[in-house]
Amino acid sequence: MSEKKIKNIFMDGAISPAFIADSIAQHSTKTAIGGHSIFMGQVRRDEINGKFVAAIDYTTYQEVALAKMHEIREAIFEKYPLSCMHVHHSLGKIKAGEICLFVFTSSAHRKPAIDACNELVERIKAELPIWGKEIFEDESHQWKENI
Amino acid sequence: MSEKKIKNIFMDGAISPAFIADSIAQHSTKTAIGGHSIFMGQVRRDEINGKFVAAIDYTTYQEVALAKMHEIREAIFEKYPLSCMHVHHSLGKIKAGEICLFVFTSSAHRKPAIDACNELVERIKAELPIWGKEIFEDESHQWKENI
Amino acid sequence: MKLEIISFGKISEFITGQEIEVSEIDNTDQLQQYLETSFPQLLGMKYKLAVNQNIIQANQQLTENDQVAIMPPFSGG
Amino acid sequence: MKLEIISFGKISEFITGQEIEVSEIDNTDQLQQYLETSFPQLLGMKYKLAVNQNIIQANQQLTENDQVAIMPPFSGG
Repeated sequence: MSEKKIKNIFMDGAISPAFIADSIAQHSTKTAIGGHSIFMGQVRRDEINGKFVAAIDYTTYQEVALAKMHEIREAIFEKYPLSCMHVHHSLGKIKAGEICLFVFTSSAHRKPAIDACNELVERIKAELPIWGKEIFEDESHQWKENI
Repeated sequence: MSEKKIKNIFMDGAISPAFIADSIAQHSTKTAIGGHSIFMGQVRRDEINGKFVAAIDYTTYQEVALAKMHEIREAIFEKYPLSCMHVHHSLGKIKAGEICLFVFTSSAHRKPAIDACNELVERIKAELPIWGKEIFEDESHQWKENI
Repeated sequence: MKLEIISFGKISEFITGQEIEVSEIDNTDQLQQYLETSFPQLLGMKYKLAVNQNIIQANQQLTENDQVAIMPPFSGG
Repeated sequence: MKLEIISFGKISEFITGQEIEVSEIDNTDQLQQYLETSFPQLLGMKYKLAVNQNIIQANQQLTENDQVAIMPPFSGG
């Protein structure tokens, strides 16, 4: 692992549109950027056996998740000519309709930003020790499984 | 062409982060959505023969662009199971660092939103009659060419 | 035959919107030759034509009062 | 040998964080057998182990005071 500081991608609660706008606005001084790609995960009000998901409660094994995210970040920066990369994931109870994942990449030309964003989303879902507990409207729950 | 109303994708001036945040926030009531994909084009301060691009002045053949965009929109909705699709393109003088293109797709699962967003960006750049005049800091200009 | 010519982008810098009166021109291939003779800057440039707001991919008949747009390569986004 | 066990997600509902004292266990394969005997709910579940915050891919030696995490399939994003 390099000497670069490990960033904390986790935040308590939902990721607000205002937070995302702020993050976008901060790139207007980076005038070498020509394309930004963003992925956002939003909690679905899925119906499972007649019950609706009201929220997902996210927990993580934080030390392991952050070390793994650091490794992914370095691999992606190595692979693509990116200007910027930002990843944020919610912890705690995120209500249906709220945003729980925000991945944001930027590059001079569009292709690296788009490809890096897609690869980041796949790796985050597959490799980070994060668990989502789907909480139904009647307070019962089941554990989410990524497909 | 179907009976659906032709939307105007054009707006005068840059696309603000606040506008983007607003657009994101409007999807929190659409609780069947699980993934959002966004692409944003930003004006680069390119250096060309020792001069820096200060802005791009965008013009369009509006009737043809909107009819073509309508056709693209219908083709993409046909091809991918999307919940939403939003496209906005700036006209007029957009300064380096400002956002001139905003493409936003949403679907229940991530893949269709991501694929549709990418395909939209490619088709918008290749098929819409829009022209960008790169204005240098000394007020001279050259016409942009998409690569 | 009377035609309305409009132009965009780089081409609008040397062909301004105008009505032209032409004889012995029936289709877009002939019009293209006429334009390249009148505006030699077009030679060697890539451009497309639209007739009455439809981008054409092949030669097409022209009729009185058609509006023909001359469009250089697109560069949106 | 003393080991610290921590667990996550669905597995944390039936295995709580605890210190265990085991004998005749030298590696993670043996620990896994021990856990599946003690907590039969693990049988048939997919899970991974991490030893001292390193996710392991193959059998690994254990030493005194190791911390072992039991993790069900990830479901972030």
